[in-house]
Amino acid sequence: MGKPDKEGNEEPKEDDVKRKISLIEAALYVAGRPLDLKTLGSIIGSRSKRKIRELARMLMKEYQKRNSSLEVLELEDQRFVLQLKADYASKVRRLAVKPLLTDGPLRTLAYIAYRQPVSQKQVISARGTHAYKHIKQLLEMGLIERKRFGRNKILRTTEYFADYFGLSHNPAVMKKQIARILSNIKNKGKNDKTEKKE
Amino acid sequence: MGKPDKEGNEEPKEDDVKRKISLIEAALYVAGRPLDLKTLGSIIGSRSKRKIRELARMLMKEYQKRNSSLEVLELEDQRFVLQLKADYASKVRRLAVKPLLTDGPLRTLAYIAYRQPVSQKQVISARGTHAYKHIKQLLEMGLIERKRFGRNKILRTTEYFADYFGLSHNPAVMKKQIARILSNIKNKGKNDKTEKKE
Amino acid sequence: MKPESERPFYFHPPWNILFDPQMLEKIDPWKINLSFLLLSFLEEMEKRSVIDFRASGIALDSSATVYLMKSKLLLKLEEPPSPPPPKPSPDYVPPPLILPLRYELTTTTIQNLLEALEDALKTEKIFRIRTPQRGESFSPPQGVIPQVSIYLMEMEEQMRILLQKIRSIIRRGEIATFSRLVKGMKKIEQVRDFIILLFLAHRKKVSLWQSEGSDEIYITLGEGAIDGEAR
Repeated sequence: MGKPDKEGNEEPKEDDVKRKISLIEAALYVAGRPLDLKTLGSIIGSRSKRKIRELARMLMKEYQKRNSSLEVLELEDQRFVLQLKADYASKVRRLAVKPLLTDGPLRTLAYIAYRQPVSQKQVISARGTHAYKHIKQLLEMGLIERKRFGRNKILRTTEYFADYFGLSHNPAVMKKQIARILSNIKNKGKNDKTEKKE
Repeated sequence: MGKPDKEGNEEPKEDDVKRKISLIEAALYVAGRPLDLKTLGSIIGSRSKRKIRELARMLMKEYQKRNSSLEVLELEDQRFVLQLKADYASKVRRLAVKPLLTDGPLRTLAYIAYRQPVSQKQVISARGTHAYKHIKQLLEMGLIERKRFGRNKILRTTEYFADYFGLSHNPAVMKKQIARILSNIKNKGKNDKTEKKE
Repeated sequence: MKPESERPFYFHPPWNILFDPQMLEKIDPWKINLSFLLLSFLEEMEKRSVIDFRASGIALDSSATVYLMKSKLLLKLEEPPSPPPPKPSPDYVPPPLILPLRYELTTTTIQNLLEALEDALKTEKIFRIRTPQRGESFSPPQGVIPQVSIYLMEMEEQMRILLQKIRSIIRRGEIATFSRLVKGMKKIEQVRDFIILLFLAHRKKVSLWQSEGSDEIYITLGEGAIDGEAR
């Protein structure tokens, strides 16, 4: 991409950096999922992972500085994602086009993520029989997977799930991360609860 | 927006303005389509159209100042939209991987758009009983709306549908647009078809 | 260089450790008994009646270093271990996990919509001939057909052949009807094809329609067949 700047002028170089950061922003906006350095590199025409990461981090910092409703995050495996800050989710969720999961299935998902690997039987006994429907829905969405072990059906979250939340693929690490997320939600939830009821 | 009286207690008010602008941004981001002042007002808890428009314009200006890949635009009918600038679209479009709808529901949607206003009965008879499920999905996604006329249920597309495909909100104009593009495709299709088959 | 015997006593073990900073760094501080070293060092000086303040100073400095090393290690040990994650009660149900909201551009364009429209209009044409009975389609066979086991075994193949036949009729722009499909066949073959047709309908490969007051069955390609063909 960037043409060699004539006369060692700094301005075109700065423009080039700005343009590349904007391209990374565009890519993250359109994809709506975490993108790795290779993919981002293919968009800005660079193969230097160091360089790409540096640019993506500049975008991330810019978003931090703006302090608006959107955030750019760097995930564990050097992937970046643009998303709405969690604080805003409850206020604007209803405007999302794709039908999103309602509270019930999200609770069942949280339970499975927290207890995994967990038998379907245990999930049903903790969440009630309506959880059969939730499990079906979560399976369809590819957020959980079900395997047979003898007479038991064992549920656990998928890699897609981990990617969606930007969590580690290592089950032990992921469980810790989930526990942390859930305790955050729990604390925040105490303040939001009245709003959510609407 | 508060006047700049430096001695007065401006801070909480400024924070409130900032928060509301962020909420408008959140709404536009999640919706991915133009939103009218009423919808935006419902998000920030305001009924004053003047006030809502003022805040949305502040967001628009902020985006202009950032000069990044995203822009906030005010449409003719006082609706606002957050979107990717056209220059960037071609560079990152390939990162979009999911279709809005699968083939079946898309056909049902196309049929409704072309024949609207159309009775649900007619849609089912033209598209088969599986179209019941399509109609449910399209309603959930806000792409069509259903109204009762006596014993009939009448279907038509929504403004969101028109916005998504860049069509006119005026049903008559929209139908003409569709017919025109359709005949273009047909002519082109005749040449393309042989290639596609291979 | 002085011979070994002429060097001061404190350059010999066990006191030499206090006078060799490099050695001091390497050794485990917990293995150094400072009180023994210092007391014996003083006793030895008294015994020999050689009071060397410089050597005493160095011994003091080294002792301080060893103390520092020991206390650093102690502090390290005393750092509170990270508390284990709180064990939830067995019936604890966590709060709902909120999925992050992300806008995502979809791949569907107006072009796709209109191609879909073309397909939809093609199917509509076939129906325009009759008034369809409301939402009626045939239910799948209920397993009441006697003596068809061999036949069921090759059902897949039979279905494939029949579907091909229906497709070729539609591709010619003609209307696929049951009577057309079984024209010139024996009664038993007609029944056989009818059953296959029901299986096809069950799998959504075809849709079947009947207009009021007529025995004719109209056949159109179902979603399964059209999708399959596209791929």
